[in-house]
Amino acid sequence: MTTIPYIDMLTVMIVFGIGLYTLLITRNLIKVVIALQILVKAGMIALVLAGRINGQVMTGQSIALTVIVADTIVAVIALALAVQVKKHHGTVDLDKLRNLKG
Amino acid sequence: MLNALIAAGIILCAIQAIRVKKLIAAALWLAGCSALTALMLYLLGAPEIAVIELSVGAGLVTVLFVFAINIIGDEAPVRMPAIPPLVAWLLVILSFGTLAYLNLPLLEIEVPTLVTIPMAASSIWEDRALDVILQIVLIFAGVLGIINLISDNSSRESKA
Amino acid sequence: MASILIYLVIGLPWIGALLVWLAGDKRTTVQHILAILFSVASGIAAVALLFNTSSTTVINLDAGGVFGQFTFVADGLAVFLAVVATVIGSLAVIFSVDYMHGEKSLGRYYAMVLFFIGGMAGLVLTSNLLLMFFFWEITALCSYALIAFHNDDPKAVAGGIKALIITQLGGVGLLAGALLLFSQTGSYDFNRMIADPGIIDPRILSGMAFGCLVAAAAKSAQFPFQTWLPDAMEAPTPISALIHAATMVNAGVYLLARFFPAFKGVPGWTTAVILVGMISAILTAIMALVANDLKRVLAYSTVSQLGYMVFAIGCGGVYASQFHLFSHSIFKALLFLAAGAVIHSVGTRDMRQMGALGKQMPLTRFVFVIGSLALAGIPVLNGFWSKELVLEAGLQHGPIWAYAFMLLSAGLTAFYTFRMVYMVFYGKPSSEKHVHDAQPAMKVALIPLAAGALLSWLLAGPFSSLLHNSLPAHEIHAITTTEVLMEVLAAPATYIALAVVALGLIAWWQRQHLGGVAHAFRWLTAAAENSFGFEAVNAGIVRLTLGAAQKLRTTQTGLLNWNIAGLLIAFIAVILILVVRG
Amino acid sequence: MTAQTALTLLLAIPLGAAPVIYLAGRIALKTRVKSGGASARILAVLALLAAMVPLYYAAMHFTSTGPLTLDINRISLQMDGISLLVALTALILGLCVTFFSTKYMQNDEGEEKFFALLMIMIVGIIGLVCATDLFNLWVWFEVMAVSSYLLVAFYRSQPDALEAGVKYLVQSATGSVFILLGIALTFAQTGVLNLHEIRLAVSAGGNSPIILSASVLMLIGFGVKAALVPLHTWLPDAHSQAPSGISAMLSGIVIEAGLVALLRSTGAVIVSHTTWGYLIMAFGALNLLVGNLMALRQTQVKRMLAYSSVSQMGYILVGIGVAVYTLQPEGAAGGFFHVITHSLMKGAAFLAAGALLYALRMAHHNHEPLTVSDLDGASQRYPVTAFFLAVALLALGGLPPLAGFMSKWQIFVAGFQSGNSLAIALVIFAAINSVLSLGYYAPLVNRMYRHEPSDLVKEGKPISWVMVLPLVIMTVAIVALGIWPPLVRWLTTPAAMSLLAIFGG
Repeated sequence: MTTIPYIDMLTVMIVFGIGLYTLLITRNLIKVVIALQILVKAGMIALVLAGRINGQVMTGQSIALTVIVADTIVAVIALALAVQVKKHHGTVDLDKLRNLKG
Repeated sequence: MLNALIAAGIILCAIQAIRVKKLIAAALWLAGCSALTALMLYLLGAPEIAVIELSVGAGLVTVLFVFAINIIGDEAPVRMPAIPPLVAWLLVILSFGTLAYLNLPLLEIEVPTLVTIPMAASSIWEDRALDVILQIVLIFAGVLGIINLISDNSSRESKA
Repeated sequence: MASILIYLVIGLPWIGALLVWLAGDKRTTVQHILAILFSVASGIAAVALLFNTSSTTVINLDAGGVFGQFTFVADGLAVFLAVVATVIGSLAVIFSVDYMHGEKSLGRYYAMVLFFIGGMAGLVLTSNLLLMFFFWEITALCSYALIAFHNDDPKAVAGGIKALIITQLGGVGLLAGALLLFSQTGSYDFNRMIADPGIIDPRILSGMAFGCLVAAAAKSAQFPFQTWLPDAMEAPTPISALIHAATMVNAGVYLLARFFPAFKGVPGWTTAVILVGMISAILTAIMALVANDLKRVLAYSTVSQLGYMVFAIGCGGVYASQFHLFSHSIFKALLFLAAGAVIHSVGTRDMRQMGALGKQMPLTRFVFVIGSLALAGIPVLNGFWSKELVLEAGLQHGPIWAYAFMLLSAGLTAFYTFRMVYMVFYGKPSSEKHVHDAQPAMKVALIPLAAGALLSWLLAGPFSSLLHNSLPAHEIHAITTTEVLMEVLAAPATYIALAVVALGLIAWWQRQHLGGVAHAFRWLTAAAENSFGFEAVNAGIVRLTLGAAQKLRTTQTGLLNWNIAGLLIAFIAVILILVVRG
Repeated sequence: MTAQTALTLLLAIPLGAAPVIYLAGRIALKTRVKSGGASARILAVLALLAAMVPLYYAAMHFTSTGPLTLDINRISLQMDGISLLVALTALILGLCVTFFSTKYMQNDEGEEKFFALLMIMIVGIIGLVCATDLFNLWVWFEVMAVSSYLLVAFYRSQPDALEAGVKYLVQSATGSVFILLGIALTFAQTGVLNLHEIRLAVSAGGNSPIILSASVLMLIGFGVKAALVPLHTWLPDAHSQAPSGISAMLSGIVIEAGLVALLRSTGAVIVSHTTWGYLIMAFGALNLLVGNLMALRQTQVKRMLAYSSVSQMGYILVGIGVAVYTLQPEGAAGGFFHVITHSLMKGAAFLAAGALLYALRMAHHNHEPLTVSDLDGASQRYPVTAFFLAVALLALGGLPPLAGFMSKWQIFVAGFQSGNSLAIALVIFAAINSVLSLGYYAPLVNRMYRHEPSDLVKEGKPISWVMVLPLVIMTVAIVALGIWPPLVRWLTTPAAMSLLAIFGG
């Protein structure tokens, strides 16, 4: 079982990187929300893995549950905001969503 | 071996979720990513959380995404990314290169084999009861906000 | 007794400020009366304090912790300046009754003036450097608010903000001084340091000394911070008289005089002080030669005269500098108030549009001429005695080249003073407008000041014993008035100076025949009209800051992706720093 | 009242009030269409007033016996100096804001949701500063964040408010994932989540790269909320677009709560406090410079105030950085004093600007931002509000004897006493920045005292006493703290001690 940290830790890092790259590169608000979800997946795996590494699986699990709840709510709010943005700006393109600057 | 496969699957799904042009497809790839994550969590010895992730992450969230995308509609994909991809690559590689490098020692830790899988419920309710209470608060706050965000604006004008 | 009087001197104007403000702008008569009452009462308290001077701490409030003990000392230097602030303050308030008649938001005006008077008294009476800094800032704030009093006028607003920012920048020097004092001695009481400068590390002491010099130069509009004072002339004229001639600008000189015993041993400090005073005196005297705005001429001459005081301190003549400060407060307040009466009745500050006003305003002309003679250093007015003392100190203890420059500016002073008097009161009339002489309340303020300019030198003896008795560290000798007079009259410096002054007068008389000389110095007058480039430097700094601010705004792209990029950049930077440092 | 009951009630009263406020508002709306929000408003004010009682008892317990702990199974909440200070500030500011908003939000649809969310935000802040468990800290942080996302985007029909909300949410959510990863790494390395136990484990384990990366992750994650430059980019948008009461809350206490979370979490995992002190001071310098320069050219009042929050955060960071570096309490006491004064000054500034915005624009159903030139001659029509705004601005500019100067002074003294030449240079830099900030505060004050009012001012609606009362309270506090700073020493000294305890001093 010693290979678990290798693979899982690597997954966490790569998935995190993918999520951040998306946040930097995408111009679509929905994609941004998807990227946030991907980031959270990485965080969740990392937390459960951490619990597993030091033998406290239960703590890791209960933490991950809270994370799921919290980030689902954030995702839902983000989506609701995106819907409103579409309604009032007519687009979800981030490049058009920059009235506030300077 | 199974671990490696699942890991590859998660990464593939994540890449696909950001690469595909159609938003609906992206949401579905995200669901796939979520499902595989659930599987990985199961293998890590967290079956309850895997089930919840499957139902919430792969199920509920995907449904919401589909809903939202339906309302918003697919926009024509824009070719020009907002900031130069080279800069983006550089930033990501630099940040996570250093992070991964710093965390190399983590890989040498021996992970104990799981003998029995204890029931999560006791731990969740007894040890971290405060977190659970706060989940309710979070849900309440979220619901309030969403009601406010999606409720129709027209009533305001009539009142004013 | 002294403690009650100190509370009264500082507290009465502040209470008055509050009451005037509460009275509201609809009851202007009440506002006038309240303002006069409280300022005069405070003046009386200050005069009473003259008979209760001592060098010991009379009030001690414990603010605790890093705020130290709020201490007040009523020594000679402090009380004398408090008297100047409150008495001239009362006269300015009385003058304002006519001058500000019918102005809008009178409440704001009087409240700020009274707040200033209290603040200025506090500034000189406290012996806690932190508290001094508070009062220092209060006076700056009031000065700013009053310069920008007519704040529909963009020039007034700009002048106010300029004054505020420059004096605040100087304030950083005082702040650093206070912080250094506290971190060295654990207390803000500077009297301990003055009594024994050895308790402070010499390097720290040198930091404090130069910090205080920066603060003093900014407050007293000395080189290289002199640019704010001419622009501050947008203030109502009683304010120019009170704040920008007689009181607040003296705070810098006061600071240097106060700390002289502690800092005189710091290498290079006295030379720096002499240089600052000398350059200010000569540069602004030249600028006064070419200015056409009556108040600006007076402002330049204020900077120049303050330069004399700073110079005197650099030469060790604390008594001379304070005595000149005393004379200057009187004659310059007189000049400003008289100029205010002229401006009030003519409606312009441009001297080219005045001329031959003397016939219509005999009283104003009379007092203005007295003030001018004092400014020019003509015997036997108060300015003569004090300026001679300054020059004598310069000749005895200062470098000879500095003395030469000071002499030259004494000549220039005589020149521009007569030019000013001539342009305003004599010569050809340039407008047909009917003008009226000073109004009753204005007269009430002008006449005592004129009397003061004529006679205040008689107080030279009591003044020296006042300083001598309560300022042991300053080593000021108590001498009688006669001794002072004899000393001045016996000194060769006096006759040299008088000769130079006479030369200045002759130059003015013969100005038509000096065309060639004027032509030769054309470049100098051109440079003087451009204020020797200091305005350009100021403007450059402002433009640079604003330009940087404008450039920086592009970093706030408003694009979410860049915001996230900022997050990553910070992450990389911090992690690299930590990895490198280990 | 025992300590435990007091702490429980302190959290439970506003928390329980939230659904009640919402339901009462809805029911009233269903039955009496006109005054839907009235019951919600009154309940919100009452709930916060009621929460003052347990806070009073908690403070009594704290001053007599020291930190009080509330155990909920394995997680415990602890009220130490920092939490007492922040909780008190949050409640007072919250009360002022709630009272102010009863008028400001009147007739806005969704008023009951506004007040319910505000209650949750306040609870989130109090819980956040009391948390002793690393993960629990994150959950409280999310509670505060989620409620604030929605409050920022409360004017959902305003495109700009939505834009601000989106940016705030995405940046903050990204930050919170950073924190999660940091927590995971810490947990993997130490096997415990209690902050104190983590600290013990870390100091026993020495300098581990994993812990180092965890500390940076948490610094960046919480730093987003604490508006460290360059993570501050959400702040000017969110603070300027939120309803004014919320702007006051965000500037006055939310970013400071973020800072407390940052200090608590990183304090447990860092090894070298000197490096960390330098780092915090460096962020302080950046915040000062960027915040001031950016504010200099702003034309919108609320946006300018938002940037000034960035620079004011710099002073707090300088104070705390010095304390972390030297492990001496003075700097932290100054920093926490500035937390209090900043919440009063910036709260008053935002509320006064909000009152003017309401009178000049919103009462005319106009949601355009208030620009600097709109305030020309505001003192003619609104002498009281303009005066309070002027006092708040001058206090922010650091003019004695107002509160802002006193807290800055305490920070400066600590910097000089540290004897470190870098810290001394930083203090001088901060003092010069303070002067620079007058370059944007003073013109605004000037404009309000012009003789010729702008057209907008002439047509302005009167300002209700409900909006003025909180301003009176805050202004009195600003002046009182300026004249007699020792008034809050009983709060700042224990807070500084608690900070040193966090960093192992």
